[in-house]
Amino acid sequence: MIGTVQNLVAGGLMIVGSFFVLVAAIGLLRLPDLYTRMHAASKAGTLGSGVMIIALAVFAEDEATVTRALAGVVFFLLTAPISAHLLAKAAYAAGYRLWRHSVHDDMKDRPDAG
Amino acid sequence: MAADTEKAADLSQAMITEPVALADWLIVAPVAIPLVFAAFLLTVRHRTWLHAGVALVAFALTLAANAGLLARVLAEGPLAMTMGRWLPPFGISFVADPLGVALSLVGVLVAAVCAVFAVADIGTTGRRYGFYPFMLLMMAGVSGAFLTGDLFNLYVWFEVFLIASFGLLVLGCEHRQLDGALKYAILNLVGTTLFLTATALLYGTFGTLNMADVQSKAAELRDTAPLATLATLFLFAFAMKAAAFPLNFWLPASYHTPRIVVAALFGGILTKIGVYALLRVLVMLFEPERALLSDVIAWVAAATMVLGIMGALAQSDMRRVLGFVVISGVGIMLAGIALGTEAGLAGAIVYAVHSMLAMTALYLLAGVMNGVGGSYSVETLKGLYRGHPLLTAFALLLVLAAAGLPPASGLWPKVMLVQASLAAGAPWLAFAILATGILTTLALGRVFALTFWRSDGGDTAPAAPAEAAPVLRLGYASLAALMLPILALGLYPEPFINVAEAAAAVLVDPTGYVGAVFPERVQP
Amino acid sequence: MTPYLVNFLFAFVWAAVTGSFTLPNLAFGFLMGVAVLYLIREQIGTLGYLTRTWRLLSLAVMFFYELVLSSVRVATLVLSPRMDIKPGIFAYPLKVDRDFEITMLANLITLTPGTLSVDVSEDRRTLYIHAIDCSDPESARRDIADGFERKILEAFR
Amino acid sequence: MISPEEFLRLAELIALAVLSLSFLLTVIRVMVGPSLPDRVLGLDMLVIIAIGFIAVLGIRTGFTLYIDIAIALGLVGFLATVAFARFIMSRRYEEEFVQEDDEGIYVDRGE
Amino acid sequence: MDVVEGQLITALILALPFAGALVAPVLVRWFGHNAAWLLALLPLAAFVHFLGFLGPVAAGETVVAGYPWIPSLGVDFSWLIDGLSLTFALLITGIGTLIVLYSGGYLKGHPHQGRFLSFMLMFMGSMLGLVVADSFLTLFVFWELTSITSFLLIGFDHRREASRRAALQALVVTGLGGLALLAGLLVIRAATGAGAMSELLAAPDLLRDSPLYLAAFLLVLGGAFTKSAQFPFHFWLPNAMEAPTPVSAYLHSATMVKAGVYLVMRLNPAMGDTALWETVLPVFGGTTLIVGTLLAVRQTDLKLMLAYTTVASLGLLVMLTGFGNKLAVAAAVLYLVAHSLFKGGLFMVAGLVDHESGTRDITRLGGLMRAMPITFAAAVLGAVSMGGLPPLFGFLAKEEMYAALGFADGWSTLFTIVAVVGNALMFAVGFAVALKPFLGEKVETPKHAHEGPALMWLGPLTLGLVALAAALWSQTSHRFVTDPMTSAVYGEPATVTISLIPHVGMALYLSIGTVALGILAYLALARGRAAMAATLAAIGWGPDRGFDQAVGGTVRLSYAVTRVVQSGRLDYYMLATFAVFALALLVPMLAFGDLPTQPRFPVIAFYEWTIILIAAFGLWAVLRARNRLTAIVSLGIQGLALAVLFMLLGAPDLSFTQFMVETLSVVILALVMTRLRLSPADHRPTPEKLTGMAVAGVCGLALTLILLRVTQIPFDGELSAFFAEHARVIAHGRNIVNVIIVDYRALDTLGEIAVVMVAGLAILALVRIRPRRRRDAAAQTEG
Amino acid sequence: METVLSVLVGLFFAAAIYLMLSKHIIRIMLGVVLFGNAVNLTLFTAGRVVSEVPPIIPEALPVPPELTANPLPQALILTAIVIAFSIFAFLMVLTFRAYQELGTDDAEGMRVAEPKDDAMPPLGY
Amino acid sequence: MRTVIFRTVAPYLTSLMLLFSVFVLLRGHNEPGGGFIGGLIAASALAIYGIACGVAPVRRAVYFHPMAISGFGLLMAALSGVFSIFFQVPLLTGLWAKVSFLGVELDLSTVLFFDIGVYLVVVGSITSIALALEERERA
Ligand code: NA
Ligand code: NA
Repeated sequence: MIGTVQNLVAGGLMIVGSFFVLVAAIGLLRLPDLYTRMHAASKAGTLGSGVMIIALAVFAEDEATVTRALAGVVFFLLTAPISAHLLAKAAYAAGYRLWRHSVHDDMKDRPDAG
Repeated sequence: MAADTEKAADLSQAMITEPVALADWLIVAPVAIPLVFAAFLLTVRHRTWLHAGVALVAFALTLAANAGLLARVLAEGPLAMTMGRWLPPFGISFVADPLGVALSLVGVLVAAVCAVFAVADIGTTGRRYGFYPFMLLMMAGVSGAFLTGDLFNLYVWFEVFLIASFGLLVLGCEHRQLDGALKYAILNLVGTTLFLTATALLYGTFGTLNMADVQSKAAELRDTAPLATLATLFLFAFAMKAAAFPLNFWLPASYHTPRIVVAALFGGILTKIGVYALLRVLVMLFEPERALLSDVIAWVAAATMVLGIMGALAQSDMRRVLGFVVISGVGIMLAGIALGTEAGLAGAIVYAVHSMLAMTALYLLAGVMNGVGGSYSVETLKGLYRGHPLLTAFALLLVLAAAGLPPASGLWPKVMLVQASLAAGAPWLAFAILATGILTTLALGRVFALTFWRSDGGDTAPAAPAEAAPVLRLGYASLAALMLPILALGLYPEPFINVAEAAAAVLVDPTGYVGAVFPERVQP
Repeated sequence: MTPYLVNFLFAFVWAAVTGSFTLPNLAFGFLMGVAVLYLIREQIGTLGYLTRTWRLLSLAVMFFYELVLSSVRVATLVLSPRMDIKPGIFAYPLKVDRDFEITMLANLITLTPGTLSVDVSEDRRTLYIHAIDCSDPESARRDIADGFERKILEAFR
Repeated sequence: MISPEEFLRLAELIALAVLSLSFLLTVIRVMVGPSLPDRVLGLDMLVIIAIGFIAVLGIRTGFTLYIDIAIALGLVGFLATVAFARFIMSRRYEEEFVQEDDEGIYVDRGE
Repeated sequence: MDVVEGQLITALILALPFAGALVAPVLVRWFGHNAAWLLALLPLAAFVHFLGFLGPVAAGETVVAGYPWIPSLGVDFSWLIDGLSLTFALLITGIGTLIVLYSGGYLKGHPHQGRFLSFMLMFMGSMLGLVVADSFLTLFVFWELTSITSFLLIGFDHRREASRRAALQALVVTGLGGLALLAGLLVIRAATGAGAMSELLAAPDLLRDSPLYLAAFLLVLGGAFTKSAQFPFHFWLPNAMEAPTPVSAYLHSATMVKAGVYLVMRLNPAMGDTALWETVLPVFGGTTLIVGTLLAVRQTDLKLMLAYTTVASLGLLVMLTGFGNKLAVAAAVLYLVAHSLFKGGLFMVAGLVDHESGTRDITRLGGLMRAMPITFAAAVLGAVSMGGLPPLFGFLAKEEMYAALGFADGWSTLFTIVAVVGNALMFAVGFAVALKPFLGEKVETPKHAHEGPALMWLGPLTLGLVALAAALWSQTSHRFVTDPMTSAVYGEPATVTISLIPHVGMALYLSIGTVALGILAYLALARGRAAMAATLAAIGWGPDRGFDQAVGGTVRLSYAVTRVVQSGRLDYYMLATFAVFALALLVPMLAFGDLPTQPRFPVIAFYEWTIILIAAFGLWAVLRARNRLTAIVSLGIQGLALAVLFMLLGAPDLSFTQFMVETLSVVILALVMTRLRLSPADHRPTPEKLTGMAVAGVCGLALTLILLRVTQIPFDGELSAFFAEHARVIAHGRNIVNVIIVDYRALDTLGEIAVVMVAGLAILALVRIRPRRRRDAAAQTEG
Repeated sequence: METVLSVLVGLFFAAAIYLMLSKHIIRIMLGVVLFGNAVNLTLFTAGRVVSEVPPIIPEALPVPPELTANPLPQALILTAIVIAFSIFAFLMVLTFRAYQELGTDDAEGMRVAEPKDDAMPPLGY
Repeated sequence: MRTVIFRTVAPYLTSLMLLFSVFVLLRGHNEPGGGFIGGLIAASALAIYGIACGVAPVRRAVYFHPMAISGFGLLMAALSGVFSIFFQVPLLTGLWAKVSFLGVELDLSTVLFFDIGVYLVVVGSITSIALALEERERA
């Protein structure tokens, strides 16, 4: 009985997770510039992989795996925004201009721009 | 879970149950001692004053272990130790046979001499950045390569001494060093990687990596497996290690760039490992395939020796001259492998011993010459005879050794190889060996005449520069230490030849080798 | 933080006493610790850490909700045949001033709908945020100030 | 109606198919670029997809211990991105960036 | 080989000169030039020892004895003492004694006299060893040692370039011959199974009948002709006159140059008596005789005049030995002994003149007779013997020679004429050397000449007197020296009967003719010299210049070849390496039929295809990357794909590691490149790219094929089955891969971490150590 | 599977070798990485792909219940990967230092140890 | 790198990763992991720390020179192999002992020490490389 529920939940989570990953991949391909693409990768992507890890946790029998899966998810949530931030900061500093249809750029004339 | 009784039964199925005598540890001592000492030195890296002493103790112990091992092997035949008690071929076996142990012994001797020389040549910076650990680990790798009975393990030891040699090569970071090291590193990487590729294919074919196992299984696989191609691959990989033409580019590109003591170490030892591997793998494991390839090997040998010595003739930097002389010697050893007869192999082995001793001594000689003359260039060095008669005597003996003239070490292996070539119906190979000898006489004789004899205009003995004093003192000591075996091999080669013949006998008929690893397989 | 430590100590004592260091047993020990510490709350001061834990939990819940929401939004955006977006970077004046809080805020912003922390100014007073829809920066600033930033201030002050 | 086990198998296959597709799409981004940060982002995304892949494989083979690999992958993926960010930051306005400017992405601020 | 062990005394005697060489510098430091008196005792002792063999040898005995040296090569330190080697041994030790004394006087006060005497004694030991050696290889060793010691002696005055050149030239030429000799001796061994002269001579026909005879013949003569300065290898000998005169007297007239003759004589019983032998030897010998004498005429330097006549005499010896009949052999033997005595003496005289007057130029010498009467006497004795006049030993030689050649047929007539002309010219040159400096007007010389020290005139005078005595008591000298030696050379017992009482006959007429011709030549010597000079100038080239050209050419060729082969460019090295690799794989696969059979189309899951596809994409991405940064990022694709692939195929550990390592590689690439300014992507010309593609493509294809081939044979999974069976039960680990790493094959891992550690250390060294040049520059700017 | 992997191995080798044949050291380094991977894949393939089950014994059993993937090549590859990585790291830093000191990173410029204008040795004695 | 966000998180990330690395090391004998991977993770952790906060804090944190740690690791691995000399068994034979600690049965073995040696070597060397490179960057 428990096995049945586990299977169903795990399967569902897998499909949902992979869907989000696909969305992120499509976004990565379709969105116009680095910064917008980052939105796709750091949100949909992180969620997608996180969900799939949870799927694995659901499927797993022992609690150690579950704990580790949760720890892993937390870890992803901790690192994903930082890498996005670092990459965006670096790209901006390196002179990566916003998409030409962008509407606003407060950073252009920041006082400490280097 | 398996019951305890089952476990007990399993143990004898999986493991060697006889206890290992302390004396058997001699088999791994040449690897274990330098490894442990190197690791220890690294933990006290900043206490550079300790390094030389500790390293010398390590070398002394290793030398003693090697000597003891050789004595045992000569008395009892090949010995084996399989690591972790696992039955061979499941654990990694070390097999000490006369070939491996003899080369290991000479290698360590040469390295020990270099370690002594280095006391004067390598300063605090060099020590802090690992000169002695590099050297010890290189020797651990070299001895491991000589002693291991497992092909993949051989690869690992190749890499160990290779990376250690990288470290030694760049120590100092001079421009030439960096350039030379880059070429050396990349080309050698290609060599070892292709060796690994060959090993992978061998594993795919045999399902084993143990050399004795491969040896016993080769006969039945010969019809179904692509052993000829496999053997060619090994030939390629090891020829590259040995710096055989046309795979020798890395050697002249780099050997003249590092500190001279490093060059001496390399010139003495490294190429010989390639030769050793050819002997071990091509001759012992794939004899029929070697026979198929013998013409190719012979041509490679001839080209290597002649083009090598021609390269030496074309140089004016002594270190570069010596680099090419090393290559030329490789060609001569390959001739023995091409012949494949017991006599030819024994000749190649004695030549390897000679080459290890003489090439190291020649490089060290160049170092001392630089110490007193301030240059490595044949164009500018002159008049060394005037102030340094003993050095001149060493130099002359070494020139004779390299040229294969009496009373030094080069003569007998050359005689053996010429004789073996004639006996095997390859007179042209004998001709190539002899022609190389005369070209070597010309090349090194010219260097000798120019550097020692040519007048520098002075009359009285010149005072050596003060900073050269320790280099000189240790240089003379190191040269003298090498001169003893060089002269011994020249004047009384019998013991050397006996060992080489014993070594060649194992290669030609590896029953003893296989029996050391698998006693049950050779029961009558 | 001392009560936390005591609590963990209790958990280990529990595990040692029961002779089992398994995770459930430790967790059970922790809960037992909460219970016994609750009994002596007057001697050791307030049990503020429990409140804070609760607030943190609520921050986390809010965050997960926003994360899912943002992912769905990205999905719809990405999968829509015509992408009609007005991206841009706006500056956000920070109220929080501790490194730890700034970091947390920035990370939460990154993980939530349509916004991405690009940089913090040298003086740590301004956060630069890239938004997929930057047509109205003012309302975006308001959303952050009333949402995550307030929650963070509640949880950690 | 399919059994939960069959559903799980099916879900696995679907997930693998979707992930495979994502993989390919992301590879295109890495290859197309156009700029270094774009490629790095693509690589980061590849790591994310690989994590998903591993999770599915863990379920498929029953070896849930694969989860540790997924975690480690997250760790090192992060490291790679950090390194690249650091690299991009320290190499502003250099020729390779200007070179890539065929789509008008970069301003020529240096000159 | 059975060696009679024993005769320790002979062994010690053979070692005696080497011992002397060791102590010579010390003795000279202690006693100055008088050390020569002490050192001369060594060769004297040896001489006396060998005198003891005269009786037994004359009685027909051959002494073969010695000790095993290198049994595994069949080499003994053994000696063969018969008439031939005994005569040589006596000449070497006897003249050696005198030469040591002479050297004491000649180099009196020279700072390196000890060194010189040491070299001389070393040479003496080598030469002695050479002539008595029985084992082929022992003979060869001593042969080479004579070349080496001669190198040292010629280069004794090493500060002059001419000396260095001459020394090296001699070493190379005689070394070349030595190697030919080695090959020749080994061929003889292969042909006959004999490893020693005594064995070969015991069955002399084996070699003559062997198919290897020609090879052995050419190789042995290569050795003999170079050593004995036969045309066209004669050029090194006159150049060797750069050496101090004692060397010229000893090595380059009396002993070393005769080694080749010795060899020819020694092998005559086994190799002679063939058409080849009896054609080649006389032709080369005769040519050398004529060329040598003609060139001698050209010279004005006393030593050079003597040197060229030595060349001529050596030619004469070879000619006679090869002529084939017993009388010719006897003549050769007589002439050899005579020549050693008179030429050694004349050289010493030339040295004395040089030593006393400061010049050796015959045109600047004259009237020294009054000042140097003893020297003059010695010179006359030498010249008389050289000119073949009675009552000296040279006369006997010449008579025997003419008796042997005669006019039997065209062939012998030819060589009779050659001998007459040669002898006449030698007569002229010999007397020119002996008379011109002493007779006539006193000419002003650089040094004021007076009689030399006893140490120096003792030698030439003694040699002259010995030559006189040997001729006067010719019965005795024949019995003890000439007969045994002739027997040894001829291979059959022989008796020489010639004495100072001439038989009236053809030989006497030829002798008289020779003397008459010689006197004419002596009188016309100045004109002849001019004519020869003009002729040589017209020819303009000789083997001596040829040697320089050969050396220079070899160096130039080597230089050119090496520049091509070792071009200094990494890309070229790599291309060559991989091209060879492609061949090394493909050729044997095709040649030995190691190709795979046609594989079936693989059935694998779609996601596996995807990953493989992505790996391939990754490769393509790296290759097509327009700049290196793109390439580095693209590198991540294949790494990741490979990691996932390993995961799919049941290798989680591998996948784990691959992920980590691949990422760290990319990190290192990125970290390291932060400061590099990179030029835009690879711009190779298209042909180079195509070559690269071809080589890479062939390598890839070949590896695919061989891997397919290997995987098509059934696999032996014994190892892995064992690992799986015992991993948990015995090694207490459930992860079999890890158990292999830390237990079954822990040694690999030990090596592996050693590599990791060394890499870390080496990188530290690379990063931290600054090159000295830059540090120096920095220090300078700071200071 | 072995067939596909064999082809992939060929592609890896070809790509690696092509890269290593270029003049720029960085490209050579990329080739080195691919080269290592190619060999690892060779080793893996040579050990045959018999099963996709990882060679890990379940907690409850003394031996693997079914055929697992061949563990030995995996262990060997692990060793090889580590070694290749160490050497690669060294090479990379060496390249960097060579570039710093020599000011170039292509084969044509790196001619310090074997200079182009190498003179012939003296022909005299 | 000059960014508050990263610098704030990095130390925590580092300690988390170090913890994880030890975990991976210890369970390597039974499940994927082991000394090498553990060591790489630990080195990555220190590298992240170094990139975020500078080299000096890392050097202070690890106290010993990384190469000394590496050397110690090799020494430990080698000695755990040589240890078997006392038991009349060949080099690198796994020797096991059950040790009771706080009522917990611990399997101590030379194999474990060997793996810890591997871990230390990798941590030491890779950290040394990363720090050396990073230091040059900042110099
Ligand atoms: Na490698
Ligand atoms: Na390993």
